[in-house]
Parts: sequence; structure tokens; C-alpha cells
Amino acid sequence: MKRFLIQRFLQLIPVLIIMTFIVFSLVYVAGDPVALMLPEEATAEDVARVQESLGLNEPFHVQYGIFLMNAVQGDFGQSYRYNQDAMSIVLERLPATFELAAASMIFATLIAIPMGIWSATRRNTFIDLFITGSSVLGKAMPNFWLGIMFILILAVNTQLFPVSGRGTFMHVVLPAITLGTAVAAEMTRLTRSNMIEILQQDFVRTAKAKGVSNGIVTYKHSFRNALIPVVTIMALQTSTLVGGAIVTEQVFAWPGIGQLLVQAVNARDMAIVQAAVFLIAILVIVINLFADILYRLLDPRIKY
Amino acid sequence: MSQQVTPEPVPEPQGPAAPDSMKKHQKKSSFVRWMKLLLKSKTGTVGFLIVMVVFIVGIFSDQIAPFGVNEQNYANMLVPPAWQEGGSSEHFLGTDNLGRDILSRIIYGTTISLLVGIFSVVVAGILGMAAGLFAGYYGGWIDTVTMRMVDAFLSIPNILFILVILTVLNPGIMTLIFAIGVTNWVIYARLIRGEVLSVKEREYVKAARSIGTKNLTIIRRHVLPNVFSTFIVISTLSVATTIILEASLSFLGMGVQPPDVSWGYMLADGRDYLATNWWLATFPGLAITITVLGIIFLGDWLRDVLDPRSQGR
Amino acid sequence: MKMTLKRSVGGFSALSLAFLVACGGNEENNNTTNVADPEDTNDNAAEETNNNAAGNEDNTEAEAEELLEDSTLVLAMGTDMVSWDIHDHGNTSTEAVHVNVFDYLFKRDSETMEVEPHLVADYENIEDDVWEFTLHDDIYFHNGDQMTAEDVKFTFDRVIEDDTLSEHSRFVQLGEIEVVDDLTVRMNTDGPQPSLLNRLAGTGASILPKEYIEENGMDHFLSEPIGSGPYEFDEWARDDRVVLTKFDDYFLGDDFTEWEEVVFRAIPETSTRVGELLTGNAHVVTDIPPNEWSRIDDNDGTRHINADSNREMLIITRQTEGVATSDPRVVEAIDLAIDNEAITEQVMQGSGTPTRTRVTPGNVGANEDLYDTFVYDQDRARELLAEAGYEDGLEITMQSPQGRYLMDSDIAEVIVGMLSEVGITVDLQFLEWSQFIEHYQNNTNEELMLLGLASSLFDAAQNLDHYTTTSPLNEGRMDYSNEEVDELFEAALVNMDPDEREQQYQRIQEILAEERPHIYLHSINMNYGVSDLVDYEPRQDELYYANEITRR
Amino acid sequence: MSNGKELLNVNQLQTHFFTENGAIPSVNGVSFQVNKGELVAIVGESGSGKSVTSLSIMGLVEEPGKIVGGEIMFEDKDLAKYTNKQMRKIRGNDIAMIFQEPLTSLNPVFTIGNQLREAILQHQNVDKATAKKMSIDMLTQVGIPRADKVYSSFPHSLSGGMRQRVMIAMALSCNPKLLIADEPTTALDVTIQAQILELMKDLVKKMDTAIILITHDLGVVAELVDRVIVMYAGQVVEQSDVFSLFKDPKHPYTKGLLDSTPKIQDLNEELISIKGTVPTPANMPDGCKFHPRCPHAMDHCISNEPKLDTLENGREVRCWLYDEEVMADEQSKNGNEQSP
Repeated sequence: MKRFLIQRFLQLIPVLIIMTFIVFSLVYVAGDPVALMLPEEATAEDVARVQESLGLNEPFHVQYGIFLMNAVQGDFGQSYRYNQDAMSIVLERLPATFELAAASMIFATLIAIPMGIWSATRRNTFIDLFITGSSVLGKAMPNFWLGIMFILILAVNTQLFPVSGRGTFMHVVLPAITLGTAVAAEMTRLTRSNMIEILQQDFVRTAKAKGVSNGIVTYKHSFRNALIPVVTIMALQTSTLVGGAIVTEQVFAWPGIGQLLVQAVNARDMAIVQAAVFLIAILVIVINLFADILYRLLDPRIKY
Repeated sequence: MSQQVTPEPVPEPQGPAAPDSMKKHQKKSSFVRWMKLLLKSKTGTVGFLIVMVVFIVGIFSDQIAPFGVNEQNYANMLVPPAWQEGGSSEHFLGTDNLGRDILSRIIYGTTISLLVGIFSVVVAGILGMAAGLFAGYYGGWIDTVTMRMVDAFLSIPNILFILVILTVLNPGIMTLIFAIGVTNWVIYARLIRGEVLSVKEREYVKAARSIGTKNLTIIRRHVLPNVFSTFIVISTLSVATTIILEASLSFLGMGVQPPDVSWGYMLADGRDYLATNWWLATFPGLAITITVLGIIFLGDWLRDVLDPRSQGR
Repeated sequence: MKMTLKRSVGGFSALSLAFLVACGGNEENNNTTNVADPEDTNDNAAEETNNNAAGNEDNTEAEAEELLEDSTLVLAMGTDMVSWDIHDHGNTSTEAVHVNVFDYLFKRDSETMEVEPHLVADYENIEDDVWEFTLHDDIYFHNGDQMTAEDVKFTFDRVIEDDTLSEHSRFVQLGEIEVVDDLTVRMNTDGPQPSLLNRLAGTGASILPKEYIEENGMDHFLSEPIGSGPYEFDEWARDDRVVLTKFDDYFLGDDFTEWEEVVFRAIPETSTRVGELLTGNAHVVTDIPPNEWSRIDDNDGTRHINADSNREMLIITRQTEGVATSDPRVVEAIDLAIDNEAITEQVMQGSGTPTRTRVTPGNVGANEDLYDTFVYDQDRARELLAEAGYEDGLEITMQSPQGRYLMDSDIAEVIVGMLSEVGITVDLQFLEWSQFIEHYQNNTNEELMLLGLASSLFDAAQNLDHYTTTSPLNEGRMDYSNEEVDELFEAALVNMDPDEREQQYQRIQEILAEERPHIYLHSINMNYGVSDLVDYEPRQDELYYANEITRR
Repeated sequence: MSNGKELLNVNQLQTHFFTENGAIPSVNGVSFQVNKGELVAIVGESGSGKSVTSLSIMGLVEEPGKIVGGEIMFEDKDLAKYTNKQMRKIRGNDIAMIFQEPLTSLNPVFTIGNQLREAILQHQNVDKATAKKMSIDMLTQVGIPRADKVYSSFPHSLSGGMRQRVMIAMALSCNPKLLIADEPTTALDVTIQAQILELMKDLVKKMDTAIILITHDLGVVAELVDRVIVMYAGQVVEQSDVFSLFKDPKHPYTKGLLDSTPKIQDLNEELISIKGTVPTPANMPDGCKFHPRCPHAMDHCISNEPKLDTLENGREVRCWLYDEEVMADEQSKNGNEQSP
């Protein structure tokens, strides 16, 4: 286990370096933000002056070198828009996005796993058709559309939920469902196909031959096995989830990293973009690492 | 051992070896066989029909659309669909805030949504295939670097990546295709590399190498046929994902830009009217949903017939 | 399982409800027919939304009232403020929040926009370029420190000396600042500054607490700012909300405002923002596009307000030699081809006023004859084009931002349609804002470029700065040159005789209206959704002074 | 029919699979009896319907398969009419089953003990500790060394033979009256096979459990059972005590099977295999199902299906060769056709 962990951590280093390089290059090509920083009336001289003060006139490799050196120390530069350390601004937003993502994941899991099992055990019935149908539909609707609909119907017209913002539990419901729907759809489909495969396994027949109840067959013997690949998918979905959060946060005025990022990209506040992308990438990697470990714990066949 | 229902013979991925004289005959019979297979699956048939209709509309949009894509009419702004009070039969699905015919715009949007969907998958496929073949075949540090790159790409949510790329290149159809393509290549790279690695170890490939068969030939004969079916399935489903992705990018203001029009753009543009003039966003939204539904049905069916292991799943 | 089922149903219903919303609305509409406004095609659906909401009307009001009872005012804006640095943010929506926490030396009257003394008890223009200001003696910062002349000097020195601050260029002219005594400062301006007072009543002119900043550092100030305004900073959750609480020792008295707490929420999505108003969770929401008006007006307990702003949509024409638009006949033809009223009335539903000048009423030097008027004559436009040698058509390019100004992309598309009617084919390029502003700053604008310009100074000096031959805002961008304009502008800039100065500016505007370095389209109206529980008169400078919003 | 000795009586069992191509009769009118403590083998090639027969008895036929006719009398109760819930009380308790693949028949993510005590807990009113004790006891009985250690280990850490012992332990843990063993040794090494068979034989003797052994391997049959039922294409084609069968097989198919089984004494002889393969249920021939592969096929066999005839000392066979009328007919037709 220790060796495995160390190995995995060592593998992270080149991944992170390549990642920062890609992001930094993009940011570099994107050009500097100075034009955006100044009012419409600013002159070319103003632009040049600010450029120099921000060190934006250095050549690429020098800028990247400086960036990397600082990044190692957790310093991703100053956000020109907020005049503040970029990473601290991103970290400030992390809890909101984390809350949203976690709620969506919980929602998706609570929906997807029972639904997937249900439809797998009732294969080719109406219920199965309905569940697979809705899961395809869940994937087929752009989530901002879903979100706006939810707001119109469930928040404005019927006032069951707050319209937007972050605060109470009720605030997180609509955004979490909006964001979680696509993930739930994907997970339902996956759980179903895994369950179908597992239900055809010999050991399920063995269990049935022992005379144990359907519940034990389904939830103990089959589910545990079906869960193993689902864990991996859940981890892979974190990336999708964060991507979806960018849109969902916008719709629900949810003050998370997603909104911050969209604004930072639009304003070319690249220190923030870099810090946020870096943080998200690390999170995604770490979550996948956890999933890997969990995978190993769930499946006794894998040895370290 | 037990009495299993014998599945319909599964069409093998077409080997490249069929002599030319045989091909014509084979083609016909395989077409019939495919159609039979298709008709067996209800969802597959529905998916196929939807995709065909969408394609036809996309290809002949110029001929089908009753109005020009940007034909404005201030006297006819926000006309509801024909069946609603105040609707006009001239504009079946109503008009938008500049008096443009929504049906026509959806028809034109079909072309662009499909263009973006398909070509970004083509770009991703070509890039991914090249990278996967290269990495898998040459191994060593090339492989290591490629795979670490794949990991790096996978660690960044793709919409974020595309957003940053589009900031650099002004959003538009070509840049969208490019941005989505260079972001999604990793899926294909992983697939192809895995297959190359396993094929490389097989005896017949070793044998082929030992008698001096060219690498390219080996790849063409042994690797590509093996990944073909997975490749097709993933690509099909990717087109669906891309259409949704384009809509999300439009929502963030980074999708297809006017005067071009895509479904995603219409949906994003019309979303402010959902509460008051619902038809602006609802119809393009339905177009997206139905098309994506059709593609997923088709893709699932393709997976079922191409990959016998997933029968009925 | 139960919950799961709900979810899938929810998925379906989201889709089908869109239909229901529409169809149901139609039926119900038959009973509650709204005959008043047959032209308003919005009605069908809007009416319905309203009907749906009607059942919850009590609830809505109750919620809004509950907030009011706590004396909390909630404003929802499209964008969040960006910084507490009064000298380095460069955007109006940030300043709109700042004005509640900080004070300017001078302040504009809410209706007339006239500049009036605010922190200043007394002031004197000793010489053309020497001014003396005396502060009130009872002004305190939120930490209890009294505001003195030192604070004023500190504030302006900061922006004058630090050239990385975005406001720097607007304040360098203030020159050297002397502290005369505790409450008196003297400014030795860089030449005569007729618009000095305007400058002291706008962005960048808030007074900072010197001691607090010097003791704790600027970073601390930025995270926990204090000012002398009627509200104290309480919390800023970025992209979510700014919470301010009442400052009891405000120098204008305890009853200056009736709100104990003011919340500025940032909600980028328009329909969401409107949703918060309709459900009673916000009292004032900003940036409401025309399509939402009916939804707000038809809802009981909310209304929509349309107000003038100091923003104007215009088209920059490139008059560089060799470019088609350097021919005055071509630019005139373009101006004539555009039906400004169709834009303001049809597209923008009345949320704009056609104009032929950049200096609109409310600004010093405005030429009112050129406001609320436009030229439109398609035949004459075709003639002019033919005269210019383009009888077979003309192809030009127009750049436009998207989503930056009220209905900007719609306006651009409409203009393209109008120009095509007189034989001008326009290649319309929509640019994402950062790209757009880069083209603008780098002067890589094409023949035409659609832009919205605001001015915070309320003085023609700022508005007309674009048109002198050597102005960096002109040279390379428009390459417009007119000697008379140059002379008049130079003269007005240092002219301390208000009347003569005004005439100079008005003459410039007449010339510009004919020569069209900018083709003026319309002044943009700002649109607000307001709860019926409060009274609100929007200000032309788009600042949200919470104390000017009152309970009904 | 019941005579006090009889444990199971399968009568005209029909199990069909309902597919897109129509109903496929996988088990088509199978009848046989098993007495208490008796060791019976069902022999046939894959596809003959022997596994489906056993699954039908267990009530474990999966969709789209279904028992459509006949009865399964177990201690005078018709299991074919039992609901799944009722069957659960029988399964693992009165009737237990061992499957072919010890590798995949155990759930990889649970310990041996967990899976073993499951049946005990299900059917016997004991607490967990007792169940554990009983399990370990059972493991010891099936000859597993260090049973308490194996109890808490995972299936993947055991060898194939050990796993099959675990399966046996699991099956016998509730002292069933009938044990169905579906090819229990096929997946094992030859050396292990004998041990496992020996073990099963010992245990069932001790516990007075009847066995239905499903196999295609006549060598295994010879070692273990009292009586043999030969199945072909969903039907019983021959039924006999084990000695008579080996000495004098009646049905041409049985003969073919015996000829294709290697025996020590004729190592130098060439093995004879039955030509062709078992027909798929979808393409069943008319008449005698075996006639396309039968060396003695007659014209009569092509269109007429033989019935299961009872011969001397309780043997049964399904073949026209033993129908005197038919044989007389055939002989008169062909004159010199030889008899088997």
C-alpha cells in the first residue's frame, strides 16, 4: 500500500508540470489583461506602463520559470481585478463549490444506484424502460436549461425553493439537482449495466441456491460487486461535475469557483485562472487517487 | 454447459482482407443484415430515424428553410407558434425578438450543430489516434510523456479547458471545432494505445514483425480493426456530448457566434425569454434533446451489436 | 426510492411544463384577457406566469415585508463589485456600492445631477488654478477617527503618485495638495481646471482614512474597509453578496437613512435576478432587459422603472485615408440608413432615446437640440452612396461586442439589416469582450465598431476628449481631424467662464453631428425592477445610494 | 407413485426459453425418480438440457426461461408450482446445489465464512457464533486444513480444489435431502477430481443425502453413482443402473458416449467419437432427435419420434430399435439390415 501510494504521488509530479505548462502557455498566448484593466478611455501609453509594472514584458520562458518557482510555494500571483493573492481568492470559493459538488454527488448517488439496481432487476419491464429512458433524457438536456426551468417552476411560480444564492439547505437543492442530473443519468446507466452483468454471474446463482432472499442476492452479493466500477466512475465524474458547476453556478448565482472562473476568463484575470485550474486539477487527481484506494479496499482480489 | 439462448451471429468488424470482387456482394448482404438487426431494436430504430432526419435537414437546410436565417422583420416580433393565439401559419414555430422565423433558424442551426459535433469528433479522433498509435507503438519515453499528457488533460474539466482556449482564439465554428477536438483527443489516445499495447504482445504480430512487415501495415491490419467498433461507438456518443457542450459554451457566451446560428446559441440566447416568450428557447432545446436522445439510442444500439459482450445491456 | 421517482418525473416535467406553461397560459388568458395592449405579444406567456404566481402573492409580499421589518434593503445587481480600492476598479457597479461606505468631497444631487458640497463645508476658487476646501468638523470614520485635511491629502496623493492605479490619469491634474489646517486643504491644479468639482464628485474622489491605512496596511484596508459613509462594511462574499450595516455616527445624522442593513447581491443570470424580485427576496434589481418588463409589471407587488443614464451607444467610424468610411458621404449614408427610432422603440421597447450628440442633458455643455432626434432617409442614403461611387454596393466590416451593453448584439444585427437595405453589405464580427477591448485599445478597429460609452464626469470635457486630432482616443482609431474642433476644445478645457465654455462645447457637438467620427445611436436607458414596498428614483449616474431608496 | 422410498419424482418436465425467435424447448418432457439416499447421474453432452433440468428442480431457471409443464414432486410436494418465496425455504435447506466453476461460483468480495454461514443463518435458527462454529466444523468435515483460517479468507486465496470443497461444505451445511452437483469436478485437475468425488461419496453416505450428479464424463459416473439417466436434446434417452449401462448400453447415443470415453484397458485403441454435434433447440430435427448422428438410423426414425420404453429390470430406453413392430417393418423393408 505504501509503495503504491508513493508511486502514485511520484506520478503526479510530471502530470502537474505538464498541466501547468499547458495552462500557462494558453494564458500566455491569450495575451495580457492590461487592456481590460483600464477604462475605455485609456491610452496606449497607459497600457505600456501597466504592462511593465506587472512584468508582462518578459519573454515566455522567463515568465514560465518565475511562475513555476512561485507556484511551488503556492503563490500564483496577484489577481489584478481583486488586487489580492489569487490562490487565496480561489480557496475562499472552494467551500461553496465543494458544497454544491458534494450535494450533487450525493443526490446523483442516491438516485442512480437504486434506480440502476431497480431497472437491472426488472429488466425489459416498463420500469426499466422508464428509468433508462429518463436517464437518457437526463443526459440530453443542457443543464443551464434545466436550471432555469427549475427556477421558473419550483422557485418563482410555486416558491418551494429559494431562487438563488447560497445559505440554507433549501438553497442547495435546486442547483444540486440541476448539476447532479447528468451525473445521475450516467451513473444509472452504468450501475444498471454492471448489475446486469453481475446478476448473470455464477456466484449470484450460488447465493440463490442457498435460498437467501432476493434482497440479499441483490444488495449484498450483486451490489457490492457492481459498486466497484461505479466508484471509479464517480471519481471520473468529479471532473464533469466541476465542469458543470461552471454553468450551474452561473444560473443560480452560486458563489463558487465556477463563477469566479468564468469571470476571470472573461476578464483575462489569468492569475485566478491558473490558480483555479491548478487547484481543480489537484482535487480531481486526489479524488481519483482516493477512488483507486477505495477500489482496492472494495475488491479483495487486488493485492498491493 | 447450460442451455443459453444463442445470440444472433454478431457481425465481425470488417477485416481488410476481402478481395475487391467480393466486396460489392458482401456490401449488399451486410446492408440487409444490418437493417434487420436495426429493426430488431426499437430504440435503435428510433435513434436511427432521428439521426437520419437530422442529417437530411442539416444537409438540405438551404432548401428546406422557409425564411433566411437572419431575415428580420420588426413588424413580426415575438410571434407565438402557429397553434397559439396570435400565432401565424407563416411562422410555424413563431418568431424571435428580431422577428426572425424560429423554424428556419432551427433548420439552419442543424447544419452548424452537426458540423461542430461531427468535426470536433473527427479532429479529436485523428489526434487521439495518432498519439495513441505513436505512444503505444514506440513505447519508452514517448509513451510516458504522452500518457502523462493524457493524465494532465484529464485532470482539467474539459469545458474549462475549452473556455480558456476560446479566450485565446475568438469563438467561432472553426475555433470551436478545434478547441473541442484538442481537448477530447485523450479519450481516443487512451483507447488506441491500450489496444496497440495488447496487440503488440500477440504472437501473430510478433511473427509479422519478425518477417519484416512494416509497422504501418501491422497497425492497419491488426490494430485498427480491433478498435474500430469501440471507436465508432465512442465517436457516436461524443457527437451527442459535443452538441450539449456547445450549448453550455453558448450559455457562457463562448459558443457559435452570430450571424451563424446553432441550437445551443438559440437556446442560450432565448433563455431570457423562457418566462415570457417560451418558444424562443424551448424549440431549439427540444431539437437538442431529441437529437441527443436519438444519437444515444443509436450509439447504444451500435454498442450492442458491435460488442457481443454487452448484449442487451 | 420515492425520491428517485420524483427526480425522473422532475426531469420529464421540466420539459413538459414548458409546454404546459405555454398552453395553459393561453387558455387562462381567455378569461383574463388583457385588452389594454394588443401589440404586446409577450402577453400570453407573461400573463400565465403571473397566474401561476398569483397563488403565492401573499407569500411574496410577506417575504419582502419581513425583510423590510428587519430594515434590510436588498439590491440585486448583474455583477459583483470587484474591489474596495476606490482608486483601482474602474467600473460603475463597484462605485455604486462604494458610495454607501465612502463619501466624496462633493456630491451630485439625485435629480438634477448638480454638483453640491458634501463633506466640504466651504470652498473657494482662490485663483484659476488654486482651490481651497474646508471640511465639516463632525465627520468621523467608522473606527471613530475624525476626518481631517490629512486624510484628504493622503487620498489624492495616493492616486496622483501611484501610476498603476486605474484612476491615476484622471487625477494627475490635481497637482500639489497642501494641508492648510486640520480641516482645510489647498489644491494647486495643473493649469485651470473648470471641471475640477465634477472630478471631486465621482469615482476615485472618496476620502480614505489615512491613519487606519498607514497603521494596518492597504491589504488590511481592502479586506476590512472603513469610510465615513452612512454604512459600515460588514461582509463581502465575492460573487454572492456585500452586506453593509448602518453607521450610527454619520455626520448627516442618525435619521439619514432608514435601513439598518443593506445587501447588494450579485446575480449574473437575468431571469434568476428577476426571480428574486418576483419572490420578494430583493427590493431593487438592476439591468432588466425589455423582455422581462411585462413579467415584472404583471406581477402584483413589483414594477419596472425605466430611467435615463449617462451611457450612449455609438458606432466608431474609421476615417483614415483610403478607408471607405473616410468619405463623409458614406458615413452620412450610414447614419441616414439607420432608423434609430425603430431600434429604440421596437428592439429596445422604448429603453433608449435617439441622439445625435455625445453630450446628453445632465452633462455640462450638453447641446439639447441634438438630443432626442435622429436622421433617417433611405433614399438620400442611396443617393449619397451613388455619389460616392458605391451605386453597386459597398462592403464594410463592423465589430461588435456581445452581452456587454443592453441588447448590443441585437442592435448590431438590426443595423446590419438596415444597412443592407441601402446597399451596404456588412461583415458583422461579434467579439468576446476581452478580444473586443483589445481591438479597441490597439486601434485595430475596422470601418465600423459598435461601442457603448459612459462618462462619470458629467462634463463635456470628458465626453468630447475623443475628437481632437492628437487625442490618443482618436489618433489611429478614427483619424478624424477638424481644426475648429481642436481649437474649441483646447480653449474650453481651461476656460473658467462657464457660459462661454458651454457654448464652445455646443459648437463642437454641431460639427461632430455633421462629420460623424462617431455615429451616435441612442442614449441607453437603465431598467430596474422595483418592489412596490419601496420608492426608488434611479440616478442618472447609476449609483445606488441606499438612503435614496425609501419605504413606501 | 410414492412408495416411501421415493424422494424426487420429475414427471414430464418441460422448460422452455422464450426468445425473439419463439419458444425454445430446452427440457422437453423429462421424467425420472430419485430415491432417498440414492446416487443418480444425469449424463449428456452440453446442450442436452441436463443443466436446465437441474436448475428447474432448484427453481432457478432465469428469464426468459420458464417451466411450462410437468411436475417436480419432492416429498410429495410439487415444486413446479412453488413460488419463489416458498422455493427459498427448500433451496439450500432440503435441496442444495454445487456448481461447475468453483472459481466463479463464490463471491469474490466476501469471505468464505461470510458466504458459508449465510445458508446456515438463513435456514437454521441459530445465532452468528453458532453458525460460525457450524461452518468451521463443516469446513473441517470436507477436509480443509486450518479451517478457522480459511473461514476468514477470501475465495481468491484458495486453490480450485479447496474452493470446490468449500462449495460442498456450503451445500451440505444444512444437511439437505438432495444434493445436485452440476459438473462438480470438470474444472478441476484430474488428481483433485478423484478426491472430491470420494469426499462427496463419503459425506452423502454419512448424511443419507441423495445426489443428482450432472456430468458428461462417464468415468465420473462409474465411480460414484448407482443409477444413470442419459439425456439428449432435452429428453431422457436411456435410464439404467450403472452396471447394466456400462455392460450393455442400449441406446446408440449411450454407446457412442461410452466409446468416446477413454479406458485404461484399451489405451492403444483409437477413440471413437460421435459424429456431428447436439442440435441447437432452435433447429431440432423431426422424428428421433438423434437420427442425424445415429449410425443405426432407419427411415422410420426420420419422421417418427420414439417413446421411452421400459425394458427388463427397470431400464428405460428411447429408441425404435427396441420396438419390435418397427423393427419387423424395417427388416421386411430392407431384408438383411442387421440388428444392433
